[in-house]
Amino acid sequence: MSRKSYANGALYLMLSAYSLLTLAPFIWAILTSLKSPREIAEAASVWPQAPTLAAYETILHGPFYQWLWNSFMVATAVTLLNVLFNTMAGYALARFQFRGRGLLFQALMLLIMVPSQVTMIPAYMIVARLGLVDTHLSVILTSAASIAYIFMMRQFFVNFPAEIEEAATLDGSGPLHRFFRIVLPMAKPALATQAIFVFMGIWNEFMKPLLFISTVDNYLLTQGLNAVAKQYAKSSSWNLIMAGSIISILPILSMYIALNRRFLNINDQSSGIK
Amino acid sequence: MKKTTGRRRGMLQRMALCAALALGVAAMAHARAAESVTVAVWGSSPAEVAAFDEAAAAFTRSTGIAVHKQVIEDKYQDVIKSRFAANNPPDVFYLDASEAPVLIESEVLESLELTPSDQADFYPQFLQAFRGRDGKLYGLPKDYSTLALYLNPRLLRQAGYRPDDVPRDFNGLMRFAQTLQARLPRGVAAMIIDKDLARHLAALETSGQPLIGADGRARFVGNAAAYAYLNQLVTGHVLKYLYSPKDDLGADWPGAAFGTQRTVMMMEGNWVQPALKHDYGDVPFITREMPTVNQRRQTMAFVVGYAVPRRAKNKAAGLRFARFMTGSGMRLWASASGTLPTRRSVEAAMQLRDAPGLTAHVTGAAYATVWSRGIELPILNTNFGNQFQAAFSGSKSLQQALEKAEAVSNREIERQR
Amino acid sequence: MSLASLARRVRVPRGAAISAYAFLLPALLVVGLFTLAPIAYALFVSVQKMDLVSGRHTFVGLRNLAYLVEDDKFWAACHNTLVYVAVVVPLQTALAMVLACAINGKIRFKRGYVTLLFLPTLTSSAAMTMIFMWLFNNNGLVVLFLQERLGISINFLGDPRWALGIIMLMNVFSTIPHFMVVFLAGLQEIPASLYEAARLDGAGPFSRHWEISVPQLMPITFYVLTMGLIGCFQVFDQAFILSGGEGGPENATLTFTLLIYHFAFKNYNTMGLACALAVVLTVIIFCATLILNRFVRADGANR
Amino acid sequence: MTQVILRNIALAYHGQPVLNDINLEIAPGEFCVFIGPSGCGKSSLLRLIAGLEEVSDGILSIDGRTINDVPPAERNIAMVFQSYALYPHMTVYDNMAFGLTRQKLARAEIERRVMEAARILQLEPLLARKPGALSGGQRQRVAIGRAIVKKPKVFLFDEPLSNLDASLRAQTRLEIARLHRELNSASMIYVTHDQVEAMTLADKIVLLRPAADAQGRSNVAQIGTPLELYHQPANLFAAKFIGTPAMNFLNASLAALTPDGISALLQGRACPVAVDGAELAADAALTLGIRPEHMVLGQGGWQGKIVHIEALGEHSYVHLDWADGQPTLIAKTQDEGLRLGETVAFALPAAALHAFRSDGVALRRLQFKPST
Repeated sequence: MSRKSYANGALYLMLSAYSLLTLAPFIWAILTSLKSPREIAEAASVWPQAPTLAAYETILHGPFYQWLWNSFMVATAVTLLNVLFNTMAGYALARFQFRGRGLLFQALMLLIMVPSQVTMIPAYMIVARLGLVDTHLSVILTSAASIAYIFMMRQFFVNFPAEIEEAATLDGSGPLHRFFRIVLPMAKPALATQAIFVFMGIWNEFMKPLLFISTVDNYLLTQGLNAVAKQYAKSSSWNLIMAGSIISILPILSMYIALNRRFLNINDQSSGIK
Repeated sequence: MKKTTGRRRGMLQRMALCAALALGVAAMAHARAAESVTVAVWGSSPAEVAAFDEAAAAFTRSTGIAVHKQVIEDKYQDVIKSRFAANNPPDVFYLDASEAPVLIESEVLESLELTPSDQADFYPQFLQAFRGRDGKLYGLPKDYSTLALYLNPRLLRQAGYRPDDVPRDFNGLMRFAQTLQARLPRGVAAMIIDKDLARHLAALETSGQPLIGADGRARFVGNAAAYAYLNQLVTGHVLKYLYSPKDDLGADWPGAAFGTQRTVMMMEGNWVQPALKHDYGDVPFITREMPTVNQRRQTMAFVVGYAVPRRAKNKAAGLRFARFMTGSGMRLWASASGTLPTRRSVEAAMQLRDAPGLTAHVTGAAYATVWSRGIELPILNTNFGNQFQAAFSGSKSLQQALEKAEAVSNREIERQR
Repeated sequence: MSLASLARRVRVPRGAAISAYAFLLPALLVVGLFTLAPIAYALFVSVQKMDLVSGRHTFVGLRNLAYLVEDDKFWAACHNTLVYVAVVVPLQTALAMVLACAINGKIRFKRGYVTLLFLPTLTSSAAMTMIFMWLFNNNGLVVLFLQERLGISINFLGDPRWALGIIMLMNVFSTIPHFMVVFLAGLQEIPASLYEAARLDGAGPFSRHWEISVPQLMPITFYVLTMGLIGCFQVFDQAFILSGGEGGPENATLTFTLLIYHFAFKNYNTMGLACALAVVLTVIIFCATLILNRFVRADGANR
Repeated sequence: MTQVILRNIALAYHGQPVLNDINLEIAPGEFCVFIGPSGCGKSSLLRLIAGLEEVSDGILSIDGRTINDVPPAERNIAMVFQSYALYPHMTVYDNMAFGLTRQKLARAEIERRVMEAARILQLEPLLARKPGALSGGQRQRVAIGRAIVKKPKVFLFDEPLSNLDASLRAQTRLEIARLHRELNSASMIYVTHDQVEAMTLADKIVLLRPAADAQGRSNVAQIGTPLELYHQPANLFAAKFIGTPAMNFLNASLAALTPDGISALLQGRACPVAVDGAELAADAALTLGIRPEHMVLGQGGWQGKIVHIEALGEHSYVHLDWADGQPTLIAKTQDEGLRLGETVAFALPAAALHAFRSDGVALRRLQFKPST
């Protein structure tokens, strides 16, 4: 028993130590959000001497709920579109045999290698020409599909057991039926992973709302919180920034906890390390 | 029978109501489109937001033009440039004097003229900052900030000095800072220094020899007075009586270092006062004019104006808004927002010269150097900052840093033409 | 990339091409309009001398490239970025896989660990940057600790040699959870019977992962390495925040994308240079992924 | 020679009992088959012997050595999985050699063993291929090959044929039987739900029933040779399970004991049954059983109306309704002249009948052809 428990002990130790390490910034952010700007500047102690909810009060008033609703709507729309489009594209690239598939895949890969600093302005030009500026549609459409996650889904489908699908093909099920009835239900871990990352990506998106949206009521959450935090031009009030980041983390965290059961189906025959 | 007609009549009424409503909405939308102006502003403090809305309301009342405000809360310059690139600019927008030359050179701004009397009312160098190389005016300065010397009388007294002991000239101030540092507790700086060129350009050009030539090329080397000034800053850092707020005190902006009383002196703009009052109300401060360099009075002015894009959709409304806010509306804006007015008449009317804490800033306006120097400024600023930081943190000699800064800047300027 | 020669997975008749493109259509539409078109525009601009604001441009051909090669900032950015990629990509991939394999085993509080380990990705980069600045500034925790205990004083933020290191640390720290979750999802696809067969064959916990998890995860590892490469070659936020967008002490934290940003937004009339540099960066990343594909095959080891 | 002994083995998943009080001995070289309906724990028992499941209670030993806590690799056993569990990224050769490399054998020895197993299973041409490029049957043989090379004392098979099509299944069944003869020293434990495999392969059959049905008693329904289970099912469960189509059952009660068995009261008439009714109570309720193939049609004292005929070529199964309150009887016959709806006579030979007490336990049969 000793050799096994020793290995397990070391494993738990490593995991717990690393977890605490990753928890540190999060806790630190919470503590800072409870401090007054003065206390933050003095940086006397990590623990807030005079904890105050001033930062949260400043943030949680007025247009905050409007921003939260805007962000929630846009993020949900983008996530649904992304999960559907990316998974379909990834599936096609992994499982269908057609001329030019390799070329198309390499072309897509090439596109994500171009840095966004130069593509952001032309993208804005297109959005402006479509008359979508200052609408949520601009953010939704420009992020409705993402090559990174098409790529991820393709990689998941490459190793997908073909037997089940082949059996379905023999039963005469068409590609659509096969995709929705057989493939999707079995690809739950990958879908959950994608949904979380897409949602989080658009939720924390900074550049697109900044460029496309300019009326305060249409702001997305990150934009709004950033505006509140940078009220005094030269000094960024870190308590507001931290309070804002904590508040914007909560929705993603709750979604993550709900979904992480998916990509971690903790069943008995999950691979044992004993 | 009765019931059906009743229901039918109810339906008719509802249809009529809808029609009326639809008409009303259309009319209102139509009205809005008749005369409106889109103003792009950057994120600002609640006081400034309220002041802007108040002034905008006054504008609408007097002209009937509705004001639609676009707030760009971050990376303002980048977003404005993207708007221009996409040919979707606002009707009128905030323009920082240092960014003006680039937009003027791109010929995307509408030129606007002032009557001679108006021209005389503005500080001349503020107007000059918005003039193109063709001499035309492309922006109307709306407010400004200047640098001043901030002292913490309490810390001074604890170190056994009185505010009057602080020398007025730069060299004297440096020597004073050195002796003061010896008497200060550990972790408290005599003075904090910001390494940006934007803070020191005026001081570097007091010898009359420009640091940035008329042709926009860098002349960092071969300027003995400038070298002497910068060398004092470097030795101050090496001998640890001049601190960098970020690297040495971990303060993410100078105001925080002053507010937490970890420095006795600092050279800052008046923008620091609202934050000091708001977050560090109990910390006393006295403002003094910037120290003289080579016996010449010097300070930097950071000017912001209104500009109107040449291809704005409602250009006329934009121009009227700009003229209103820098004309009859300036008094309302300056007093409500707490910023310094660029018209001397408004300044006098508000007796700003003897307002507490602002005297040094306002008197400095007369001889201030505006932080704006042609389209080459971004290159000069980045390269100077990059190299001077190395000299300041001691990993390179000042002479080497200046030579490298000049060489790199000039090559990049050449390439830009 | 030699992806073109994919073995036949699903023996489906010619109709596949139609349904394949039907599946691909929505994504291709969005990508075409909002990614391909802007890139085409950027390609066009990369051979012009252009002022972003007014849109005025004149054809200069490859002179932009010539300027870039002469510019020592280009080489500084090149050096910084390559060092950055060489350190961060392998580190984050290895750590993410180790963590995923550790968590995927039969351990208690599994969901607790996964949630805890996921937090850095959720914490906004602003918060992360501030914490690192607070830890590593000259008056911060780490510096004081080093000075008092070991007597060495390092000016992390100011010293060119260290500044890049801080950004690397921050990047690895915040991207590991992202890739860990991807590996976790990948591990779920591996049938448990493989591990049982290996246990019967006498493979210990480490060799079980080395012999089964690693080979079976190859397509996912290819994804993580490729995205890691692209992410690190395009590193921008951390460098921008930590150095205030100036590229840090003596160009020590100047990266390609920061230089592109300067050309695109800061300087006058240099949008062409920004796009030219963007093209150069894309080619570099493409070559890197070509080399990567020699060692880690995109389609896994099962064929 | 290997002796596998299970004493009072119990296994529970999160408190739910799966196996309860299993006592079993597998003699060296014996081919033992675990059979039973799904959910009866037969695979769990196999995995328990393999070490993939932890014993909740009881002693598991091979050659007298208790191996409850011995890791799977050191139990000198080899297992063929239902899904084959071949390493998809390794070639056939590497798959078979993997176990041996773990045991740090010399390269030459590994190669010798792998080539020998490949010869036995005709895998030589496939050694360089990867599992993905093999057919179901070929993968099955590689899985067996992987087990053979380790020269284990005990082979474990977990429903190895269930993924194969019918013809391949028959062919592989013969190969496994041949393998067992060739490696006569190693004993084999084989799990299946297919009776044909059990009857054809097994030296000894262990019939299991779900722990829930066993109400706290051992879920081993019966242990015995194929013919013993066929001719002398120990209880109703065994009788119902063994034989396709299943045994017919008739509700009756004890009339009297007779010198060569008992006389049962069936629908009011006497029916002789050649079973030992010694300790039966007077007119105890009985369930009689007869296999369709033992029914005699066309003659005999009983009558039944034909309600369904299943013609299977050389024989057919006739379904008879013969008395209300009694289940339909199925009889196997070569006679092709029978028509639906006809009433036909049938006989219930005493020697062919089985009898079960009300608690399901079978009575000892006096005449049946004992397995040779």
